[in-house]
Amino acid sequence: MDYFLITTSLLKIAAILFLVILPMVSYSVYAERRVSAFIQDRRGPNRVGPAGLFQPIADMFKLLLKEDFTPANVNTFYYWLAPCLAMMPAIITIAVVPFGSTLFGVPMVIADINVGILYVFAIASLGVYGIVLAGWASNSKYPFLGGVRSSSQMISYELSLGLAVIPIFLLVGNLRLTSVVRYQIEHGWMIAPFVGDWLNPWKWLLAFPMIISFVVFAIAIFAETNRLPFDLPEAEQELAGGYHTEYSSMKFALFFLGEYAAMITGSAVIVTLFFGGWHLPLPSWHGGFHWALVDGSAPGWRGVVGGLFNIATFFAKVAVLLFFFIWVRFTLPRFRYDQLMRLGWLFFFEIALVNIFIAAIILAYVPS
Amino acid sequence: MSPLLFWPFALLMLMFGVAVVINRNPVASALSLVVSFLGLAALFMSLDAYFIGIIQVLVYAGAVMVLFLFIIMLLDLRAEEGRQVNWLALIGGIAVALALLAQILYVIHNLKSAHQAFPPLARSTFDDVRNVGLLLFGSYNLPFQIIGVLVLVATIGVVLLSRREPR
Amino acid sequence: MAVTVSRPRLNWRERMYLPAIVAGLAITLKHFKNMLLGRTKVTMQYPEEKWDSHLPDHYRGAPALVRDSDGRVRCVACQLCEFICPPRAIKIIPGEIPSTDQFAKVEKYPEEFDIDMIRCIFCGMCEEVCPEQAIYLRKDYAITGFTRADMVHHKEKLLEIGGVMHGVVLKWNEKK
Amino acid sequence: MVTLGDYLIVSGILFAIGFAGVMVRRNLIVILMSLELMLNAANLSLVAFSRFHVQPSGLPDYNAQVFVFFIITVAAAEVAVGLAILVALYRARQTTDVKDITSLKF
Repeated sequence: MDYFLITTSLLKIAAILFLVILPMVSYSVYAERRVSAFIQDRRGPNRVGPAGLFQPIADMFKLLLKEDFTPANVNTFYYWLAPCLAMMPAIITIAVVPFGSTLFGVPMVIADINVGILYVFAIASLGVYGIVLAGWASNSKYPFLGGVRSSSQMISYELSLGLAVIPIFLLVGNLRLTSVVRYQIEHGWMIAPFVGDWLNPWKWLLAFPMIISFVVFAIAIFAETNRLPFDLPEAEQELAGGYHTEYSSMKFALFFLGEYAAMITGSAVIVTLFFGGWHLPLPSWHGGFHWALVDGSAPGWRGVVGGLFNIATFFAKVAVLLFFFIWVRFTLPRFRYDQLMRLGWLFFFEIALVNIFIAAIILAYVPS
Repeated sequence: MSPLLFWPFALLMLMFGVAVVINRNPVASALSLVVSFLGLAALFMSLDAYFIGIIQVLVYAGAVMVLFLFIIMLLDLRAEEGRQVNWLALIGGIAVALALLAQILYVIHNLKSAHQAFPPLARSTFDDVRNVGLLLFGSYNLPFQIIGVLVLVATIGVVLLSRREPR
Repeated sequence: MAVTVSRPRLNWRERMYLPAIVAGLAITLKHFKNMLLGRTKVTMQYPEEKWDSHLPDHYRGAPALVRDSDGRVRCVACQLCEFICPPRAIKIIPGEIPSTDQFAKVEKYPEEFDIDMIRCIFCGMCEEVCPEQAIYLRKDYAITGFTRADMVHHKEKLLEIGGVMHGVVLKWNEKK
Repeated sequence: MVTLGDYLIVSGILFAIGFAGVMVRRNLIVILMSLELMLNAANLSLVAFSRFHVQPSGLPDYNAQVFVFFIITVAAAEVAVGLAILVALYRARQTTDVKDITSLKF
């Protein structure tokens, strides 16, 4: 067996999980509270530590020390299983997303498989089980409604989610996410191709279906992660919290954090597909203007700094998208359930389909 | 294709397959089927069929079984209460299944190539999405389009079937 | 009579909803930006900033007993406040002032004067009913304690909160 | 060492389990699930044969995998139609038990 591969993979998993994803999950909760407060002219949590920065730690202790209560007449086994199922898929999706170029010659992606985007969809579609099971096992009306709503919503929006990315793979010709990033480094980001021969009108023409793709994909991600305006499964005002009404303590926290983990992986996939992944071109004036590529392939410490810079770039982009998620949540009202379904089936599904044809026609008939 | 990966996943799949049949609660059956499908997807991947394995998870575990769960919840099917067990039918059914299994095993045992190991592949990684796709849109173009029509017909059929009669 | 409100007919630009969504996002972003730049006036940050200097004169905080300028307790234990108190938060045990005392003109004084601050509703009835102007609702509003017993204000505590109230008080006046 | 026979045996056992489920169970929804098990048993043996018949180019025989793809598609359509029939039956009879669905006409 290839021990080097196994060791580096385990190191990458541990580093990405414990140094990046879990802190990011807990701090996105803080960011949510803080940003929402700012949008609503409040201060938000600002007591624990400077500017409330230790709030997630306090939250963690609070949730851990709360009484873990199992209501009577629940289906105990599934009641315990559901929170785990809610958290897991969100985290293991990140395995195929390239979050950096290379560091010490090791590619910064945990598993570079040739069915990358399909893996993302497959695992993301398993996320619904946690919610459905929680709703069913709670043996209570509101969670049940939340679970049923969630299952039909997820199936409906997976269609537009899957169809929206097809133009990208028509262009790249490969389902590997690293190829998508490499393509974008050479030809410019999907929705803003300013790198390479950026005066080429063909590329800007192609950016048009890509922007449609991006809009549909982003909205479908909103629906898949149960974020407002699509948070029907957990609508507080009508379902009293939906599928996690009956949960308390750390089990509730797992649902809560699972939603944020799904948000982070969703943002990471959007960044990889549409915003060039870890790629950030720097302007350079060595013999005329051009974009310089920073990556970890340079020898010595410059490579290390470049690799770290790429990782930082990637997560900075993810953070910007997370801010966008929060910003949208505190702007738009919730849809009615029939509106949500109609939007998914009669609007985004069709847009994504037509978009595929537009991209295919441009690729086939417009000379590059 | 190491036995270390094959046997655990095969046993997992078979165990949960049995659980599908013997569980009284339809939700438990459906969830066992999901685990069984995940084990099957792992077996596909151990056979270097990554595309099929992922499609298996995506279609079966991600969509079909969610549909099953949705219907079970929609109809609010509870666990069957212990009705009068028809022992004759039960034993008969199991006996027929066992006879079928015996036949299958006999055929496999007499198959010469069944005792050979899998030949090695040319490369360790290859783009099987591309290869399957080329075949699908090349030699199997007509069946592929017929499948498309079939799915369309099924969609229309489902819409007609699930429409409430106007009274 | 029921009135049917007809739905507004939207033109195609309104039916797209995108301009409205973008406008909404712009509004929330404006609020976020103003808050970030410190332009938004926010609520008082309580433990650091306090109400004390902003409290109006008619504010009704914790009830308290007052002394006069000679240091005498004004309360004569007439128990009117105990009777009037709607939640029955006040408990008074009157005591007799011995005739040898310097201030023997007044017969009674409160031996015990407890106000249960868990029950008190800050209605101000006691203040209104007091014939001797001995009980006032002061401006204390942060009344805390770890136990129920802590939340009962005894006489000493009430006098400490109340402080000294100047002015002529009738009952000590020898001529009356 | 795992041989082709091992995969085929596992596939056969899975098929028998699904078959037994169809024969023994009376709940229509479980019968549908057992049908899925049988279809997947067929898929497993197809993929095993695909990997066993390595082409001269050194790749697996993808014809079988295309078959599996078709089977999965047809099965998905079958499930959709089957569940729709089940919902229609449930609306008419309030049951999913095959014992209670004995009349030819609704």
